[in-house]
Amino acid sequence: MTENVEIVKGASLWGDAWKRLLKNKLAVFGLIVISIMVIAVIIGPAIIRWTTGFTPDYIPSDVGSGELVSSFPPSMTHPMGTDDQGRDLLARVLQGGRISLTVGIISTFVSLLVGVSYGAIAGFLGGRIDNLMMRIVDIIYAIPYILIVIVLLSVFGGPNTPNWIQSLSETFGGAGNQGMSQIFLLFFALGLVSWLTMARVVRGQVLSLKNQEFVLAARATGVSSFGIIFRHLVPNALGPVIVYATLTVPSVMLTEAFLSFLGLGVQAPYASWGSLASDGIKNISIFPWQLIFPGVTMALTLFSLNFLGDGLRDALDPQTRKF
Amino acid sequence: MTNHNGTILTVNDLKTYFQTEDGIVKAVDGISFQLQKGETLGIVGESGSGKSVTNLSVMRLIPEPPGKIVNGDIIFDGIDVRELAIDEVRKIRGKRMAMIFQDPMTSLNPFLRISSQLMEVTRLHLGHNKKQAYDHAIKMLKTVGISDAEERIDSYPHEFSGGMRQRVMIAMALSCDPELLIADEPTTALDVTIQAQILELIKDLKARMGTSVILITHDLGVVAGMTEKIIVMYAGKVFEQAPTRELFATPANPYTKGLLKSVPDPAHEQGKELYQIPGLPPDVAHLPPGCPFAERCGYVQEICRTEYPPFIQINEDHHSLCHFAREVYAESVQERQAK
Amino acid sequence: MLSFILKRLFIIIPMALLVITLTWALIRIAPGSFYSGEKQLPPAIEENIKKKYGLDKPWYSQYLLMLGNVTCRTLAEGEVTKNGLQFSIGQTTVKCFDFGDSLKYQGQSVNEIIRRHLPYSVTLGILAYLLALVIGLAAGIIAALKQNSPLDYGSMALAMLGLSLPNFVLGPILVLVFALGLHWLPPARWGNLSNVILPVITLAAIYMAYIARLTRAGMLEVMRSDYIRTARAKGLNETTVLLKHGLRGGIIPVVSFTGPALAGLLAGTVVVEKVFAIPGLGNIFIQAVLNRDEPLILGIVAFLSILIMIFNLAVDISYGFLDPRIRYE
Amino acid sequence: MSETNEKNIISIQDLKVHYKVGGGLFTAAKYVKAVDGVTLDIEKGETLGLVGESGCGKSTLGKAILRLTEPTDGKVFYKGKDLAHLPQSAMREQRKHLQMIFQDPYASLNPRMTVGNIIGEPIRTFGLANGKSVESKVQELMETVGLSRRFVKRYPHEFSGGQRQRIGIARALAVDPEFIVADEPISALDVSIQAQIMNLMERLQAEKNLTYLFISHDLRAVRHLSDRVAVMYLGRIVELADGREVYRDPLMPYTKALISAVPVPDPEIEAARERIILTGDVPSPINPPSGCPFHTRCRYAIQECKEIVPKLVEIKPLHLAACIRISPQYPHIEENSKQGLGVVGN
Repeated sequence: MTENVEIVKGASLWGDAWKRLLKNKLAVFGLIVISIMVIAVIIGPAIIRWTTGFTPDYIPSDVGSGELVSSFPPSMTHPMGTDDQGRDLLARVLQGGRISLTVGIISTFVSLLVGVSYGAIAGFLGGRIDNLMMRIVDIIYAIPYILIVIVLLSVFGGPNTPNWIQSLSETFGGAGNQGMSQIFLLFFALGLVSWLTMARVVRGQVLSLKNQEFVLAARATGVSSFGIIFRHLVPNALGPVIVYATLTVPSVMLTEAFLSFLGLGVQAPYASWGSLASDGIKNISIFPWQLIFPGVTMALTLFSLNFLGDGLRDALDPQTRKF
Repeated sequence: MTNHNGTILTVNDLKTYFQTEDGIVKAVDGISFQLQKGETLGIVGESGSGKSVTNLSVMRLIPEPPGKIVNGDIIFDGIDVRELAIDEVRKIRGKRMAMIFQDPMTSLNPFLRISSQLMEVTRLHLGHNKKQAYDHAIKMLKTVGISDAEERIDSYPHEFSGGMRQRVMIAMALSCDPELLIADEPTTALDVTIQAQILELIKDLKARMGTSVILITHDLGVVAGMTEKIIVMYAGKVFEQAPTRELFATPANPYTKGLLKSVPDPAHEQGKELYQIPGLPPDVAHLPPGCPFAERCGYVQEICRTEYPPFIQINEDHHSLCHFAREVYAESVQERQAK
Repeated sequence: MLSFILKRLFIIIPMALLVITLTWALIRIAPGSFYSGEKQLPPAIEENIKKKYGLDKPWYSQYLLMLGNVTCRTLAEGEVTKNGLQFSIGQTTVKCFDFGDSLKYQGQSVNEIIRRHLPYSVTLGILAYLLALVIGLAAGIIAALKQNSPLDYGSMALAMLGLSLPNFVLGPILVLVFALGLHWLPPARWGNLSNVILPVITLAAIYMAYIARLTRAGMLEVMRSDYIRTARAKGLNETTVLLKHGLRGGIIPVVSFTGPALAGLLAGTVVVEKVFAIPGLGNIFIQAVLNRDEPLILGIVAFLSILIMIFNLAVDISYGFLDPRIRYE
Repeated sequence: MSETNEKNIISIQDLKVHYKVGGGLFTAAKYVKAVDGVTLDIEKGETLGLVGESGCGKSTLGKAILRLTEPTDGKVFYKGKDLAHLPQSAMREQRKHLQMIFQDPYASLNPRMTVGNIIGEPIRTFGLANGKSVESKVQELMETVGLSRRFVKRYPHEFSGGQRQRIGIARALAVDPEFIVADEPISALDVSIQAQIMNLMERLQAEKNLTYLFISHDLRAVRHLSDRVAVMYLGRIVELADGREVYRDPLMPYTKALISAVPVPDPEIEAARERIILTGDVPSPINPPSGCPFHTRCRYAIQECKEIVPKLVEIKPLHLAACIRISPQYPHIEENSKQGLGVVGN
């Protein structure tokens, strides 16, 4: 054999999983919907502003504040109708999507960063340290996590907002922007509790992986603990982690909606899908479009995310590989 | 040695295929054999050769989909099992033909007591009431050599060792005094000393009850002392079929010859290189057009790669799937005489 | 088994104390306090309030006092208290589990408030979980049995919808259809059985969906195992195979889901209580948090966390009954 | 039996591995005595076979030698250094010389790494080569074990069991070790592949002057590959001798039963021979029997067997066994019961 041999490229398990995912029609549907949704909320508000001049918090001058009913049903100018104040609902739904999706993404990011490392360290070290670390998680678990978020939001919200969140929100939303700092607080509070389950999932994975022979083999060939965690354990735990992450997004979005419903989440003039839907509920029998459009948009997104997560689970699960 | 008082099972040109991501896998592709009453048949083959699928097909236990019996007859004591409605098959399963599986650790239900798992068979098939079934279960456990059966019958499987669990499996299979017992790798998961116990037990029970047995294994040593005739399978096909003594003495197939030679012989001196069959078992989803063994065969000729080999009859009950079966046989006979 | 239960019950005590401590710390760390609200109080009045509630003492003695009240402490000579559990050992009187009076609802003790409002939430929660269990299990088993059939896809799509529809949207829609539209059921408030139906369905929807999916996945997993093949080889019919041999192993994931589900149910009742105007503990808690009603927050958090820990213990014990392999470990 | 003996590459002295199971606030801890006092020398260049049934501690012993399981007690000398008491960092340095081949070719390869990375990892870890030369060394190793170098970028799941085992062997060879523990390297493979792997191991031993500890429950394979054979039962070595000798004249009743239990692929022999069928199961290592661990299943057991823990002593030249009924060390065991063993045995 010569030195210049033709190297056969291998199909990695990720590549295989991707192929299987593409065969799953529902998962592909989910993937497409999510992609469209992400693109829409990124460029949508700018397009609407450019074509119609509407912004999510813009109250047109032709609807005076004195009028009792100022909500218009869907029409050519307002495809989703308007809200109580006469604001264009499409613009608000798109704007709300930015916040709802960001909440989901940030919390997932936190849970990936904190949860994965916390769980991997606990699982790898094992013994007393593992026991201690997991008891801490248990204790935080013991308080229903929604309660922690509520306490955090109400106790640290309003005038009590910590300075660093204040300054963070001012960087993004301009000076003295109270609504924006509430949103950042929401991000922070949700992120703070969203890693707990991820930590458990990863720890469980690492516990079962670290007794596998390939980890023993790595030790036998002299690989350091650092190398074992990052070259052997984490890449093999990534399957469940990715699946879990895609399922965290819908659950966190639901939590945000729930908090907005309680009046603890996003507040006017800002909007999220949750806050829009909960505003819509108040007038459900008179102005049903106020609930239907944000509600359907949110449900469709969650639906797609759930399907995508499910499809990923199937694609990454070796069980489905056998005939 | 064999009591030729009738045929219990006839399998004729059985084909069982599986639909997979890779395309159709012909797990069993045309196997035929006959089993006489009281006889023991050994089916030998490596993993994926189709030996287990053959017997799951006989029991109609192939998961469908993805599997399907696409061709062939399975005649059990005059009944065409393949044509039978599934409810009728259930009346035969566990009663007239029973099965023992490879892994006694996973084949017993971990959530149910041994007693309950034993009793449900006789209550279903023999119409026992609770008391009868319980007494029968104790009797069966004693038959398979569990001496303190009365105390242990209400245990859960995890409280038993592997060997004991396999005994329970055998007791369960023999509860209704079946005419046919299929033992699918019954000792592969067990230690050698326990394997010897279980094999001895099967031999003994067979002698006492006159059951016909199909013994599936990958270990040629296991079938040597247990069976009257042997089928060697490779890539879903029958490669060789012969009475046990004849197959070991004068194999007529290069694959069988290779298998026999590659087992280390303790009597030989250490250090001598072992005979090895080169290459790898074929991917059953993508079989070559000719002989599936051609790539690994020492006797290979051009014809083997292009033409599917014939199933050549050497003598009355000796068949071999090979273009050169007669030549290989003649060579074996010579070697035998040289010894 | 008994030692396991005792051990776990024993662990609940320090864990509950830790939860209480964390909650207390969280409230105290936050800037401001319950009396400050929006406006600045005159210093003299603030002094008085601080004295009345013992806020002028150093933080650790406040903490220890709180801890003593919440757990057990001996009463001083002549001290009378109306709350908590009291009993005498010889000369000394011991008082336990006293969370004090609510700051918002003047004159009402925390224990009394919890006692009054808890039954609503618990009734809702238990009914909803039972409903979710019955329908979820049935749907999951049927879907697993008829894998890849329209029945399977249909029930799983419905389950997915249940996971995607926020309950504060589902609730009003149900009210709109069944109460305001069809007039079959009352739209809100607590009363007889017909009042309970809509809130219970609203609360149960998401758990139904979870349970159905977990059951289906668990059953499919179990039905692949070797002992199911053994059961079939015995000639048992499919129903017996499924229910006698498959179900026990198949529903273990559902049992482990019960712990997190209960925590979620308690939070979920907040929404349902609000939508259907039911005077449960959920809304009291939200109000308490918004008002920074420290005794009430501590009382409810302590109570709920202990409840959840006991439920989790019950779940672990029931594992043992489901799976004999766990029992002896 | 001293650490300075030039002949021995590994010298094990009274090695014990006890695991704790259970034990908490209310339950007493139990100990699994997986390896319970093993003393053994492995000579340079030889293959020492280690046989025994599952749970007898043979794998644990192999792992304890390489410190993949922490020994509870005892010493393991390699070139004068006691591996059992080396600090972790120093032990990692020694792994250059001491390697392992694993049982399960499916579980022992990281499914997320390419073959090139799996074989290259130890080379990079010890800095034995860098950059391009790692790659060429990997390809060289692949060819050594009979794999095409074209597959260097493939993932383990694209290979069959036998090929995977070759990858595992290449990984072990990557650091040019002197001593390899082969832990059941063929038991997960198909019959026709077992011979291939055994031949490969023998060839590599000759080419690279390797020393093997070959662990297996397959007596035929052990006999074929090994110069000397050690038989293990419940954490102890009960017989040790030249491979041929163990087969021709097993001294221990257990070894006799073990040899007799192995089925021979020859119907004539099978029909003719009388098997020794052991009754009962291997006792639990949590609660091993008193005295000789084998006495519960031994047909020659006498009262003293329940009381005296037999030592492994030389019965014949270079043939050691642990049985009071044949050992000269126990003169108070009556003479006729000693002879009885030779007569009754097959």
